[in-house]
Formats: sequence, structure tokens, C-alpha cells
Amino acid sequence: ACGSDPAAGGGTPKTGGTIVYGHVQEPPCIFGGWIQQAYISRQVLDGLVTLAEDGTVKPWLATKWAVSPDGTKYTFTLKDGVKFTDGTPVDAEAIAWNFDLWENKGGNSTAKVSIDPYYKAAKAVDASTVEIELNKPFPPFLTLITQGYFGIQSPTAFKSRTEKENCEKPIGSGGFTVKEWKHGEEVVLAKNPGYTSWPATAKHEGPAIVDEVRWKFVADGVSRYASLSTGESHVVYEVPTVNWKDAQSRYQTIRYITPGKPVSFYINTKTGPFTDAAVRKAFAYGADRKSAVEAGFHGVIPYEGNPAVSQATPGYNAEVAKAYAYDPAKANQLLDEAGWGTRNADKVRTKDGKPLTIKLVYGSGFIFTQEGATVLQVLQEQWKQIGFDIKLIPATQAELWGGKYSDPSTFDATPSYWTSPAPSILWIVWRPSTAEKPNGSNRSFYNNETLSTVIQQANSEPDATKANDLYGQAQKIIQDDAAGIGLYTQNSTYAVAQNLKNVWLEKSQGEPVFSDAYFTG
Amino acid sequence: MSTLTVPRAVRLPKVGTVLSLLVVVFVVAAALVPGLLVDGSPTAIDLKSTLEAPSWAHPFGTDDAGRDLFTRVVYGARQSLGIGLGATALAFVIAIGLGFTAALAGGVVDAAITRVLEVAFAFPALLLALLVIAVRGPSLATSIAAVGIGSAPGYARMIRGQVLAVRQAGFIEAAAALGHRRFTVIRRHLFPNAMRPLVAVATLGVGQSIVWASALSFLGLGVAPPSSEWGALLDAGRLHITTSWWLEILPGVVIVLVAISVTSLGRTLQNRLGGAAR
Amino acid sequence: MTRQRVARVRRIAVKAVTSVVVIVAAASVTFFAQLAVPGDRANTLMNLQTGQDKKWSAEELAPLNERFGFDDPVIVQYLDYVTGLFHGDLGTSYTQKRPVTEVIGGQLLPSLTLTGAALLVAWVLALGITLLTVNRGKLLTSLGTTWEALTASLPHYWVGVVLLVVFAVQLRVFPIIGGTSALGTVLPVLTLAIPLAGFLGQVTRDEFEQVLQQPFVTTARTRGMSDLGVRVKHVLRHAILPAITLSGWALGALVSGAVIAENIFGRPGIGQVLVTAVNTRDLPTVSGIVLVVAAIYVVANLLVDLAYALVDPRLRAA
Amino acid sequence: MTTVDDRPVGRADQVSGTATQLLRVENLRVSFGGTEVVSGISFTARPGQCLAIVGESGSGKSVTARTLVGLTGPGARVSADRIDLAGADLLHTTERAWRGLRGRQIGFVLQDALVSLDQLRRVGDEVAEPLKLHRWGNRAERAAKAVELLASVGVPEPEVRAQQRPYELSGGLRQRALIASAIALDPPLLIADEPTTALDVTVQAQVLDLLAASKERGTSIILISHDLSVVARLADEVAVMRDGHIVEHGPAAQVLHDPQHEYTRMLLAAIPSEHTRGTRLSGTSTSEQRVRKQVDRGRPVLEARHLTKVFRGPDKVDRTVVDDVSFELFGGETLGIVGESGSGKTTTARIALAILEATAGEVLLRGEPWSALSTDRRRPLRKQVGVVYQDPLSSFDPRWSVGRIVTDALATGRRPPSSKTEARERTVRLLEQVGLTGAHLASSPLRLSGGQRQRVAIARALAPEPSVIVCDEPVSALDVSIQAQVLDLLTDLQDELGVSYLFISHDLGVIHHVSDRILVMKDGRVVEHGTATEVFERPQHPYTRQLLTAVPRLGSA
Ligand SMILES: Nc1ncnc2c1ncn2[C@@H]1O[C@H](COP(=O)(O)OP(=O)(O)OP(=O)(O)O)[C@@H](O)[C@H]1O
Ligand SMILES: Nc1ncnc2c1ncn2[C@@H]1O[C@H](COP(=O)(O)OP(=O)(O)OP(=O)(O)O)[C@@H](O)[C@H]1O
Ligand SMILES: [Mg+2]
Ligand SMILES: [Mg+2]
Repeated sequence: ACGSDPAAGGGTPKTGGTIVYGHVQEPPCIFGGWIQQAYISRQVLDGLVTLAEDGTVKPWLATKWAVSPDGTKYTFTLKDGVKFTDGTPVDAEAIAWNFDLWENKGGNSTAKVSIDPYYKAAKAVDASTVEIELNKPFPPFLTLITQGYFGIQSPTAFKSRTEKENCEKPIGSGGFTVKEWKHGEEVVLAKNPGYTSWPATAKHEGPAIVDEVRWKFVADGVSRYASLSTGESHVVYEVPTVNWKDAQSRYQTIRYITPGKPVSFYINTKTGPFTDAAVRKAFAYGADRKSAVEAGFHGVIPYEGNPAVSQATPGYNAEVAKAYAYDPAKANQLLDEAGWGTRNADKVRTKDGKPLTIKLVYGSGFIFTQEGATVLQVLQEQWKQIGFDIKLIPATQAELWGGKYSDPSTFDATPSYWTSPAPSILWIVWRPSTAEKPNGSNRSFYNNETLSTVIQQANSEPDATKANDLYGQAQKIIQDDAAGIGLYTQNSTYAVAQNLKNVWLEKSQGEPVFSDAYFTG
Repeated sequence: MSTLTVPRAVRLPKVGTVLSLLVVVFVVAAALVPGLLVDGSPTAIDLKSTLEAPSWAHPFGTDDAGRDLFTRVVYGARQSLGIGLGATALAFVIAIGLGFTAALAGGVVDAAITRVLEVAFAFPALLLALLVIAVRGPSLATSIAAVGIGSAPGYARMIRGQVLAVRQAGFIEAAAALGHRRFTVIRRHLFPNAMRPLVAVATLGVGQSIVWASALSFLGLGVAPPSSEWGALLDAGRLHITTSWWLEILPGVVIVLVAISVTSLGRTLQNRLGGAAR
Repeated sequence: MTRQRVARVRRIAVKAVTSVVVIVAAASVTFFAQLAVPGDRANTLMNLQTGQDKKWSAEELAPLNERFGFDDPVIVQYLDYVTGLFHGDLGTSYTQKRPVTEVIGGQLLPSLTLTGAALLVAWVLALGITLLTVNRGKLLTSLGTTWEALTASLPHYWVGVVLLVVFAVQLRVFPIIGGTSALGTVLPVLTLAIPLAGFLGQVTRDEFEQVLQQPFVTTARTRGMSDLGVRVKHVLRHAILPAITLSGWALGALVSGAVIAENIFGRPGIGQVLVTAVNTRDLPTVSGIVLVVAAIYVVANLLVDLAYALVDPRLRAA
Repeated sequence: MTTVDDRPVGRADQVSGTATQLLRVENLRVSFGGTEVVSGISFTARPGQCLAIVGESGSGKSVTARTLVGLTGPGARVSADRIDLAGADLLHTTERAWRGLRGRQIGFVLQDALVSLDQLRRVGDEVAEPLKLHRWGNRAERAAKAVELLASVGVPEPEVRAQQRPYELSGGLRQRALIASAIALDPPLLIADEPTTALDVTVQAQVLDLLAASKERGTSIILISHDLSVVARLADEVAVMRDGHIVEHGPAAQVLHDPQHEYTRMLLAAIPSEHTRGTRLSGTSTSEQRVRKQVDRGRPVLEARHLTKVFRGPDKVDRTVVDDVSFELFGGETLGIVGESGSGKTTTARIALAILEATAGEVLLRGEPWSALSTDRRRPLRKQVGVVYQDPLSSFDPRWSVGRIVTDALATGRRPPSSKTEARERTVRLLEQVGLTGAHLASSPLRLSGGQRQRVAIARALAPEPSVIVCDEPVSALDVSIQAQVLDLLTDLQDELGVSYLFISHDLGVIHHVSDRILVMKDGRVVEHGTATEVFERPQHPYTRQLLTAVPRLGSA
């Protein structure tokens, strides 16, 4: 609110120039199923459709589309004359091939899980018409394919080139092409002069105004933010929250609250003390999560009480978010009632001689920044007051991703998030995990038939209001049972130099868009 | 009668030794009985007084959870010092085993151990630490193990050389000529004399280990929070350096101060023992 | 004479062979150490590809296991790896889909520049300060020893952060995101060089002080040589010997320090790649880097031997 | 002994008042941190003459010498009534002016010859350094001059040597190179501090000849030595120093043959030689005859048969260091082994001790196998063979006290003490036997003087009550007077206990003084073998004769 809106435009536009953008993490490949890859592949690859600010789906490579009455068939009509940067046409065959790649050839596992049980097949009807068939009605489908993971690549290039070339320089029809990747330093993106396929949400028509974007990787927050003040960069990502106020007064700032699952705790309902819902609830009541979040993030990142979806997600249930406001008395009472009335010498509650120890595993450094870690430490101290002994277990990327903490016996609570523009993320996360169809994403090990039915109904409900209502119910079930505990919203923050205008964020996942941006004189 | 005076050789100022001793005594006290030096808990949060600059109430200021940094530094001494001592001890246990075996066994065993040490040397210590942490996960024990194993090859090499040197000493031959058993000679003469100069080296090692362990914490691979191990404090303070300098600068100064003090004591010790040895 | 030459050639041959053994052994140890890391490589890769931290089903992981042969017996994987090594093939990065040689190749030069320059600067600083302050009156001497004690105890990362804030952010003398530019290399180099200079300085000073007491130094003075002449012409050469020996070791330590400097200054280099590769369990890359670092270490030590022999001809005979 | 007086006895002023004085030193005092180490000495040096300053270790000789070139050392306080060099005042000389004098006006040969050349530089460069510093000639001329200088001091193959580095040269060559460097600019004054101490007798003789030649050419030499016999060959004038004072000063012949001061007389008497055989060296009354115990010519206590030792060098070349050495040592006898450095003496001793295994040959102990036994079978016999080394300090564990060292040896002996008190009593008795007291029990050998240390070593060797003691250069590191005490102690103990000595030394005087029979070794072989009288009076082997002529003597007594 304080800073000016960088998307607002203004000033005297200049053509040309190079935007230096300071990003944090370097992905292994330009495209893929990691959000870091969505950020950069958005610059190079176009999607079929895009999401407008108001949450409606707007044309991009597809000019229009129709849904069959039973809701299982989507027919897209493609924009004419669009070419990939290798000169081949962006036709229906290409689109169908891309869907096949993601869903059946392991081309993008995140794209796959987003629409997995619903997707059936894609086929080209004619050169400019592609038809996508679903197994069941799934209204969120359109919204989901606005994600960066669904960037369309040239099949010709993909098939004819080496894996390395595809990894480093994917060929799309986007506003930029990958000119060079200096590993460990930056990716140089060059303007695609023949760009014709800007989305309906674009701020101008035509190819990118600047010549180049230097997408730099600057892991250190201090350096990244300071580089703006020295003019070494024009846009930086993830402004350290301590600097946010300063940024607002000196630069144009953008804060984006990511839709999908916020940063919330999965609570292990299968083993350990949290099998008792009362203990889970006491846990939720027992800490002033809101104040902790405000302190840790210096008031920049909003607290999110809803563990299931964040406030930026369609179908968000704001009522649910209000549950479990800080109430230590209530927490103590619940624990007393649950049989954890005694305390040992360290003031930790015990039951049958066993202390109330909670193993809280968190991804240190890559999911949880230093700021997030402070929040956890504040919470730990508060939980201590009501008799929880919280063991904070920082896990390295290698441990966490290698599956060291996937077994229920290894942790009691673990916080994480999952970006998604649609509430159907609930199905991904909370789908029951069964022996024949395990769900590794359900880290609460929470199998609730009612919840499962409600989400499935919601996913296939054609009426948006009714669907949201059902999603709202699902959130309430999760919250009521304290199968998850909310913490804060996943945010993307940007600071943009005053002389750079029209930098805007993709609504779906918050990627910066540079093809409309221009420098002012 | 006229005189001419040549300036005397300058020795390390004694004042430095005394100051170093003071710092070390303070830190050891902090590690053993932190409650004596500060009252209050290192994890006590106070969300109403976050990020306060140093003052009388908070000599080192407060962090973003309103915790008193000085209290945290004092309580962090136990872990930091623990890592320093633990890692050095571990390194020495490994090194003594390898070094003595190599030097006394000689021949193939010596060659094999020397090769192994060479391989270990070719390993960047940080990588070793990364691997250990990848296997064990970050924790106090892992930090000790990582730093300890990382510095062991250096000591092992030193001990091997030392044993070989002492083995040449006249008193070893003299003891053998008196008719003592080989094992008796090793136990009574070789071992203590070979280890003597290493006391100082070990002291230096403690200082280096503290710095090393804090580097691990700085990479987010150190001791689990809310421990206020000094490296962890630095890691936490890093983002604040332009806005709340004390969070980064003061723990850094403490680490440097302790490292210098321990090192300077080590060197003093080295001069003493070195002078006495020959 | 010829006999000595034969012995010498033999010694060099033995050294070369053992060096290769050391290098391959280092890579092998890394290989097995990584296999010992708990958790599943395919799972890691899958999570890396999706940014999730979940447990994937066997079915989902099958293609990756198939592709990289994670299911093969360990020994088969190892033999594949070693066979590759002898063909100059370090394998393909699991994550970057590029040959490891290329992954490392691109990052090696910046790292070598950084460590090499740091070593050089450290030497210049250490020698300069030693020459100027050893036994030069109370004030200068204690200034010198204090500087050395101080810098030798400085943690790399802290030096880096402080240098960055002071010289790049506040004074703006150097760029913050320097990349591999010459100007941008200054601060990372200083970050590594300053603590090392303190360390080398201490060693050199000790030796310098001792050599200054040597009879041959007095002899030089009795011939009418000036103090500076004695320092430069006689003492220095002796005094740098321990520092030369330490330089081989220091290079290893510098590689570790480089990880930190690269991290702070956002500089490309194998340090960064290494940390990422260990975290993502990109086994071929980690082993490859160890191989390269071990090779550098071996070469560096040969250079150290050479330098030592150059300065101290006593060793040439041996 | 008389208390030290500031005025030396003797008639220094009588010495050749005719020659002009080059250097004049009056009332020189030097102190370090309040301790005076040179206390008001005066002397002069004349062209073509040699002034020798003699005295025991620590008497201030080197400090005096260094002061003459303005390099007394850090922390020194120097004062004098006058120090003049050819009329120029050295007392108020600036550092810059000193640099002009050093090397050009005063040549200086440092005490520690073996380490006085920069090991890392070529010998030629070292020799030419004064030339360069005083801007003599150009590079090529200096190189040529360096070779010429090396040749002039008798270095063979000077061109080759100039290209080598000091560590490639033997001690004698190094000493000569050092002298060449000191005389490069032909300075009128040459100061040589112990120029022969570390050298073998033959080499020592050559170096002295060299200095004599220099003196002939008109150079004024100040020769510093602790060895009166060395000085005798060269000095025109001798000053005897003690505790920073010159106690006697006069013409060489007079000081050496008609010493006035008691201290000088004591020094002279302490020099072991053919004449001192069977007499005590130390003590007030000289030439006191000893009662000799009879040697038991029965079965040899120790017998070496055809010992050979081959070492394989790092270059994989075999070197025979001991070559077919045989000897017999009888009860109560002293067998001396003499030879130059590297001739294999120590190696022979170590084989005899069965610490080193011989390549061939055998050592028998009382006619029984000794060297051929397994380590375990030999261990119980070890108490019969003791050892005393040249450097006692390094043969003591630096952490151990004197008491512990001796007690430990007692425990390994024939009659291990049964109780702590007994151990203590016997230790004290042993210490008293070697001239120490119970007060030394707790002291560290580090704080003892050289002579005291060697006494502890002897006590340790005696503790197990051995029948043989191998003495490897037991007195080489000691001053003459201390050496005299230790030699007396050894012979006394032999008289008392009947112990046999295998006595190794490079010093012919010492060997002659102590030995009943003598082996002369050269390059690992025994070249001469006989009783002391035979070897010294009727040497058969040319090498022995060469050794004997090289020995410096005081001249006819
Ligand atoms: N730099 C110094 N600082 C302090 N004391 C010194 C120094 N140099 C010499 N001394 C002391 O001065 C005294 C005389 O020493 P000096 O070296 O002159 O003896 P010396 O007669 O040459 O003996 P030596 O025969 O052993 O060479 C000794 O007690 C010695 O410890
Ligand atoms: N352990 C060894 N390995 C190889 N060579 C050796 C060894 N010990 C002695 N030597 C060599 O054997 C030769 C004789 O040495 P030894 O010590 O017996 O001589 P020495 O007569 O005692 O001489 P010095 O008077 O200098 O003590 C020397 O050339 C020496 O270098
Ligand atoms: Mg002397
Ligand atoms: Mg010897």
C-alpha cells in the first residue's frame, strides 16, 4: 500500500535495455515441476490459458474453449500463426503432445499430480483444435493448467535435441528465449522479436520491450536487496522482511500471497501423542502463532490460521481460519483432560511416565528460512509453557527429500506448503493413503472418509458456489479435527526499481512477467 | 665513558596472555555455570522488545524474538566450547590411533596409513562435513563428528612425525640399553614425549574447531535451534547486518575474541613446552 | 650420477602412480559414502523435480531407478563408475542432465581463480607484514603479531559478510553481485586471503625470528650487510619454507572456504555446485568434484614440492 | 683459588711494543639485562701478530669478539674507555659506518662454523658476498675472485665447490670457505672465534696453517679458543679469560709454559695427553699418581668377532660402515677406540651394545652369545652392559628428574631395590659416588651443568652394576676442566669397581690418557691395534702417524 504499484505503468517508456533480476535459487533445469522452474520457464514458455486478477481464466495460446455438458471434455481453439522459436507451429498436435509428455512420459510430475486422477487423454482434432478428455468432471482443471508447469514446448525441438539442450534451452513460443546459462551465476534471456502469443492479461501487445533479462541467482538476502540500491539490479525477489519497510519507501514493491496450501503443520495422526485429537487441539491453542509470525517476519507476512488452504485460494474458508486462537488455559485444560496432567522436573507433561515430546521436523534453509526458523523457536518457547517438549529437528534437503522423515515414526509435526491456484490441492494433500494407493503427500497420515467424499464432490461440482461451499466444509473438517495447524501464508515479495515499469506477477503462481516491462527515461 | 644500547628483542606482550586467560576463564565459566553470569533464560522471548539496540538492560541488544543476545551468547558457550573440545578430542583419539600405529608398525602398515591420510587430506574438510551431516543429520554430535573427523588427518600426520622423531631420541635408546621392554619404553617414554608438544597444538585446535563448527552453523548445518551456539547466532544475524548490526557483529566479535585467546594461550604454551623440551 | 637419475625417475613414477591411486580412492570413498547416506536417491530426485518432500511410491520411482540404474547391485554401479573414470567420463549429473565434466568444467575456472588469487594475496600480505614488522621495535612488532593473531582467528564467513557490507553496500567500492568480473573477485579473494594471511604470517614470523638468530645471519652482518639486506637476501628464503609446505594444505582449506565465499558473494564455482549436489544427492557430481579437488590437491602438492626444492636445494639432492 | 681481580697477571705490556697497534680496547664492559658478562677488559692487536683469547665456556670470549664488530647482540649494554681501530673510534660509530667497516676493515669468522654459511646459497656467492657489499668489481670478477679465494684457503677443486652449497661440503671445507669469505677484502684485522672446534685433528691442523699464512701476510689476528693446545700453534700473545675478566695476559710462550695465574695453571694441567697417563687431571695438586688396579687377562668380558655393518642409503647404495672389526675387552681394562668423524666408532659401539644388529660377525659377553640372542633372552643380561653417551641431555627423558632416572636404572639391575626407601638410599649413594648429592634428586637434568649431567649419566650406567660400560665420546662436549673431572671420575670408578670401559673418542689426548689398549679406526676398518704405548710411540700405520703429527701440542713441557 505504501509503495507505488509497479504494474501501473507511467513515465516515458524507453525501448530496449536490460533488466537485471535477482532471484534466489538456481534450478537444475529451466522447466520442470519445481516452483523455481515455473518462475523461469514462464519467461520462455507460453501456456494454453492464464488466470486474471479476478480469478477468471483468460485466453493465451488458446483463444477460446468449450466444456462438454458432462464436464469431461475440453475443446480448445488455438491462436492462429503462433510459432515456436524454432520456427515450428504451435498447433493442436503440439499441445496434445505436451499433455502426453507431462501425464504419461514423466515430463513434469507436478503437472501430473495436479490433474492426475482426472486427466484421460488429449488429442488434436484439427490443426487449431485440441480436445482434452477427463475421466470425471473436474472444474478446477482450467485453473490448474494456468500454472507455469503447463508451459508448452516445441515437440520437434524436444525430440530432436539432447536432453541437456532441452534442459538448458527449452524451445517455447514465449516472450524470451534462453540465450545463455552461466551456471552458478545467471541465465541470460533474450527478447523473442517474433513474439505474437501474449496472454489476454498482458499489459501491452507485441514482443518484449526490453532486449534482455539477466536472471541472476543471488542466494544471500543482504546482497540481493542491497544490489537494488547500488543499481546492480532492477528487480529482486524475496526481499528480506527486515528490509520490507525500507523497500516500500524506496522502491516499487509487490507482495504476492501464494494460493494453495499455506505453510502449515502436518500433524502425525497415526503414531505418537498426536493420535489423540485433544492433544492436537491443545497444540493448536497452546501457542500465539499470530504474534510469532508477526515477530519472525517483522509484520510483513500474514498469519494464516487455516491449515488447509491460504487466504489467496478460491474457496477459502475465513471462518475456519479463526479457530484455535491463542488460549493457553484451554490448552492446559485439554491436556489435563487427555491424561497429560502430570509434569516432570523439567515441567514437561507426562502420561504413563512418558514425556510429551514432539518431534518437529522442518526443512532448514530451503523451506524454512532463518526468519521462519525464528517463528518456530518462538512457538517452541510458548509450547514449553504449557508443557510440550518440542524438539526442533532441522532437516537438510538431502534428508528430507531422500525420505528420511517420511515414516510416521520419525516425526510428530512438520510444516510445509504447496502452491496451487485451486482448492483442489486439498485432494492432493488429503487424499487417504491406502496400501494399494499410497499418498505420500498426506503427511498427516489422516485418512478421513467423510473428508475424502466431500473433496471429491467439490472437485467435480460444476457450480462454483456449491463447489466452494464443499471445499469450505472440507477445510472445516481438517481444522476441527486439528489434522493440520495453520501458520502463515507462503509469500513472494518483490522490489522493483523506480525506473522500471509494468513488471507484474502471474496470478496463478506469482512469477514475475518481464515482457511488458519498460524503463522510463 | 660512553655507552651504546641495542634494543632488546621484543617478546609477545604479557598483557595479551593475561587478557587471553581472562577471556578463557570467562568462557569456561559461561559454559559451566551460565546462570552465574546472567540471569534469565536464553530462550525467553519478549515480543514487545524485539530488535533493541545494545543498552544497559541488554548489553548485546535483543533479537527478533526479543531474546537477550548477551544471555544467548553466554549460554551458547557450552555448545561452542563443547564442539571445540569434543571435536579436538575426537580428532586426537583418531589421530593418536592412526599416527602411533603408522609410526610404530612401519613398513606396509605405515605406507597404508600414510596413503589413507593422503586421501583424507585430498578431501576438502567441508565436503567431509557435508557428507557426515548428510548421513547423520545436523546436530551437536554431528558437528563434533564432522569437525573432529575433518581435522584428524592433520593431527595424525603430526603425531606420526612426532613419534618418528622421538623414536630417534637418545633416551629411547638409553632405555632400551637398560633392558626395558619395548612396550614399557613406548608407554613410559615414547608416548608422553611424543604427545607433549601436541598439548599446545590441541589448544590451537580448540580455537580452530570453534570457528569451524560455527562455519557449519553458518551454512545452516549446525546445532539444532533454539541452541545459541555462536555460529547459529551469526547465521541468524546475517540478514540483520544492515538493520540491526549487533546481531551479526557482536557474536562474531565473541568468536574471534575466544579464538584469539585460546590460540594465543596455545602459542604461549607451545613456547613454554617447546623451550623446555630440548 | 645415472644411478641417481634412475632413482629419481623411479621416485617420480611411484609418486605419479600413488597420486592416481589417491585420486581414485578419494572418489571411490565419496562414491560409497554417498551410497551409505540414508534415504532413496530416486525419491530425492523426484522431490527435487517437484519441490515436494514426500515419499513417492515404488511405481512412481521406477522410471528413475531404471534410468540411472539405482536398483543395480552396488558393485555394478561402482564398476560402471570406475570404468567411466578411466574413459574420462565422470558420468552424467542426475539433476542437471549434463555430463559431470561439463558441470564441473564450467565452474572450475572461477574457483581456481578465487583460490589461486587468495593464496597469492595471502602470501603477499603475510610476507609484507612479516618483513616490515619482525623484530622492528616494540610497537611495530606487537602491531604485526596482533594483526596476525586477529586475522588468523577470523572466520571466513564473517569476514565475507563484513567486507560485503562495508565495501560493497556502504562504500560501494566493489560490486555486490560481482560474478566473475575482476572487480567482483576482489572481496571474495580478500575474504579467503585475510585469515590465511594471518595464519601464514604467524608461521613465517616464527621461522623468521628463529632464522634471524642463526649464525649465518650474523655472518652476513659481519660482512657489512644492512638489516634490510639480511632480511631480504638471507632470512626470507629460509623463513618462507614452512609457509610453502603449508600452502599445499591451505589450498585444500581454501576450497572449503570458497564454498562460503561463493555463497556470500553469489559467485559461481564448484563450492556452490558441491553443496547443491550433496543436498540433492547428485552422486556423480559429488564424486566428480572430489576427484577434481583431489587432483588439484595432488598437483598443488607436487608444485609445493617443486617450489620447496627450488627454494631449498637441499631437497633436490634427496 | 684466588678471587678474581680486575687486573690480569702477566706482562702484556712487555709484548713487542715496537709494532704499531691496530686495535686498542680499554676497559670494555658488556652486560645483558644487568648481568655483566665482560668486566673491564683491555687488550691490543698488532699487524702480523696473533692475539689469542682463551677461557672456558661462558667466560665472555664470543661476546667480546662480537662487540668488536658492533654486533654484541640485542639487549646488550656496551661501555668502554676506548675502542680504536687504526685510530678510528669504534665506540661512537653509526650503524651505517659499521657496515663500511665490517668485512672491509675487520674480517670475522663466527664460532659456529658449520652453520655460519647460508645453506640455501652457493658457496661462491657466500664467499663473494663481502665483495659485493663493498662494491668490489663486477659480477664476473667477483665470481673469479671467490674461486681464487677458495683456492687460496686450500679448498680443492674451487670451481666446483663455488657452485655447491654448504651442506654439500664437509665441515673442514665449510670452515675454510668461511675464512675465505672473511679475508675476501684482505681486512687488516681478522677475528676468528673457535675456528677449529668442530673439526677433526687433521683438518684442524690445516685450518691453523691457513691462519698462520694470513698472519705472515701481515694480518692482525684475534684467535678465540677454549683449547690451549690449539692456541699454542699460532698465538704471539695469549689472554686468559674467566668470568668476564682477563686473568692472565702475556706472550704465548710465557703464558703456556710459565703460567702465573692459578687458573691458567689449572687449565693447562687439565689437558689430557700422553704425559698425564695414570695421573689425576683435576684437583689442586697435579700429577698425583694413581694406584692402578690389575687388569684380569683371563676370559674377555666383551669380545667382538669380525663385525661388519652395511647400511643401505636412501639412494639404494650399500655402504660398509664397519668392516671386519674384532676386539677383546678384559675385566678392569679400558679399550680406546679413536678415529675421525664417520669412521664407524659409534656404529661399532652400538653393535657392541646389541642395540644395532651387525650385518656379519658376533659379539660375545663373558664368552657367551650376546648379540646373537633373541631380544627376550638378551634382556636379563643387559644389566651387565652400561652406556654413557656424548650428549647426556638427549639421553634423558626430558620429563624425568635425576632421581627417577637413576632409580629406574637401579630397578633393571642385578639387585633391584625391594622398597622405596632402599631405592632412594641407593640412588643417593650412587649420586654421591659420582660427586653429586641427594639434593640433586628432584632436579631436572635440564637445570644441571654439562659436567653434572654427565655425572648423572654415569650414575645411571653404574646403577645396574655392569661389568662393561660403553662410553661413546663421554667428554667431547665438555670444557677441559670439567672433562678432567669426568675422566678422573671414570678412572676412579674403574679402580674401585673393576669395571671395563669400551672408550670411544676422536681426541687422541683423551684416548692416550685413559686407554690401556687402543684401536685406531679409519673408514670402518681397524688400521692399528695395540697397547697405548705401542700405538703412540711406535705407530705402524701411516694414518696413525698422520693423526699423531696433526695433534696440537703445547710444545715441550
Ligand atoms: N645475547 C645474549 N643475551 C644474554 N646473555 C648473553 C648473550 N650472549 C652471551 N650471553 C652470556 O654472556 C656470557 C658469555 O658468553 P660468550 O658466548 O661470550 O661465552 P664464550 O666465552 O664465547 O663461551 P663458549 O666457549 O661456550 O663459546 C654467557 O654467560 C652467556 O650466557
Ligand atoms: N642408521 C644409519 N643409517 C645409515 N648410515 C648410517 C647410520 N648410522 C651411521 N651411518 C653412517 O655410518 C658412518 C659411520 O658413522 P658413525 O656414527 O659410526 O661414525 P663415528 O665414527 O661415530 O663418527 P663421529 O665421530 O662423527 O661420531 C657414517 O658415514 C654415518 O653416516
Ligand atoms: Mg663462544
Ligand atoms: Mg660417533
